[in-house]
Amino acid sequence: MELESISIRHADFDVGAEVEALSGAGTAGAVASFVGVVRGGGEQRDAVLAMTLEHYPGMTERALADIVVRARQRWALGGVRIIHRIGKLLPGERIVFVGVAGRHRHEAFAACEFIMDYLKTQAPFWKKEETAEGARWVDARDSDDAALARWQG
Amino acid sequence: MELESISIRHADFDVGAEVEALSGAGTAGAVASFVGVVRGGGEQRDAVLAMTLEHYPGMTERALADIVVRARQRWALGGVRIIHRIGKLLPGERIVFVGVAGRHRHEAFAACEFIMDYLKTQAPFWKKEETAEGARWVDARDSDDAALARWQG
Amino acid sequence: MGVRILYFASLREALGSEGEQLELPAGVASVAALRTHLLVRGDAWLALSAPRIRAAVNQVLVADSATVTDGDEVAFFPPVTGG
Amino acid sequence: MGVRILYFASLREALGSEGEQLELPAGVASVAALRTHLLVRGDAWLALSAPRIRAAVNQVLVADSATVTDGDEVAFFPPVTGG
Repeated sequence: MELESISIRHADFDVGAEVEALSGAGTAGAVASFVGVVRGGGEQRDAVLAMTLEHYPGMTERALADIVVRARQRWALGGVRIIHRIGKLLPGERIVFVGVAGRHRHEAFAACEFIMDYLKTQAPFWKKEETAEGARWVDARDSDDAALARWQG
Repeated sequence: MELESISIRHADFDVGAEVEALSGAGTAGAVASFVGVVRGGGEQRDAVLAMTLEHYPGMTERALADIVVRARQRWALGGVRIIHRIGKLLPGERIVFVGVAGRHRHEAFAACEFIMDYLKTQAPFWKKEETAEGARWVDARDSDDAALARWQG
Repeated sequence: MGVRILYFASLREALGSEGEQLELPAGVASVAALRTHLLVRGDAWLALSAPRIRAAVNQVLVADSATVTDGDEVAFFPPVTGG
Repeated sequence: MGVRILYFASLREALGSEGEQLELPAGVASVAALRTHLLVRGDAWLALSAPRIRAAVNQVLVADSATVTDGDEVAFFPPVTGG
């Protein structure tokens, strides 16, 4: 099994197959993973009807690879797998998968959250939401910067 | 979708289907999950050849339900799903699944790790390992008590 | 009074018993007293006195000072190792 | 010297451009100088001066003081919102 996989793509992914790939070698006792999903489907006038993800080809892959390097400098990890979808996505659709294998659960959890916090603030993706009132670019959130700062203290 | 599912069983589980059940409603933006796997398959004389999981029927379900209640007192969560296998398992086989859906990733991560930390120290399961040198009951680890203490400070 | 007692994992193996239905004499009304009551059965039962052996009454973890009353289910077991 | 410039997301829409190949006069040798150089094109280009607009040189996030040299790829974009 390849120790690392970073994939930017339109197509959906199979969470079970990703986790299986991370645990398959039998040396990792712990696999922590995260799946981000398009929220929406509410009744409000500004409910999200669809979302379009744009990215910066080339830099995205570099940024994600760099984030994994940083994670490996902090924790002894097994496999790491990252998938981020681009293009148009509907409410309920998966956007992102981050899975981390480790010998112990605390390392796997910490590294998975670390990668998500860096991805949210460092990887060049941008979301545009479509609503009944029109389209709007999603604003960056201060809470994401605060989450990142936890690792930099 | 049922908001909560706690299952103790011999049969394996489908990680993809579990995560799908947690994200299906489309209101949760974040699903954090954990899969524990039987380590082993090494070359050492004391490498684990198989593991048998015993539990205390009735108390196990109560303890897990109580852990979920505690998690919901701390964080606003969507669905929570816990599966723990019992009986004989081989290296590489999945033992446990904990999945938590939330509106935001930090809640989902924290609650998932909280539930694992409590499960490890409060839910009545016991592991017995088979090696080429014989069978032995697994000792509780101080690091698990330390992990639990983080939430009780 | 009568209680149902259960033993698990390494303790079950050490005692050679999964559990028993037991009539307790007056005065044996706490987990601590029940341990002492069982210990006099012989050397194998010393396993029950190890401080790491935990107790649950009616499927809830308790301290040794916990009360035991008629009809209770009392379980003894080593520290848990699931997950 | 020549640089390749890229614009993304809301900035791309505000400028009506995905990017351009540009010959820079002598003296325009930093990200800050490049911003100023582009700003004089007109009101629409004020979008580029917002402090929240970030820059990357050769696909690495940089501060405004970063050097720009011949052949560089310089990208401008708003704060990222992936994940």
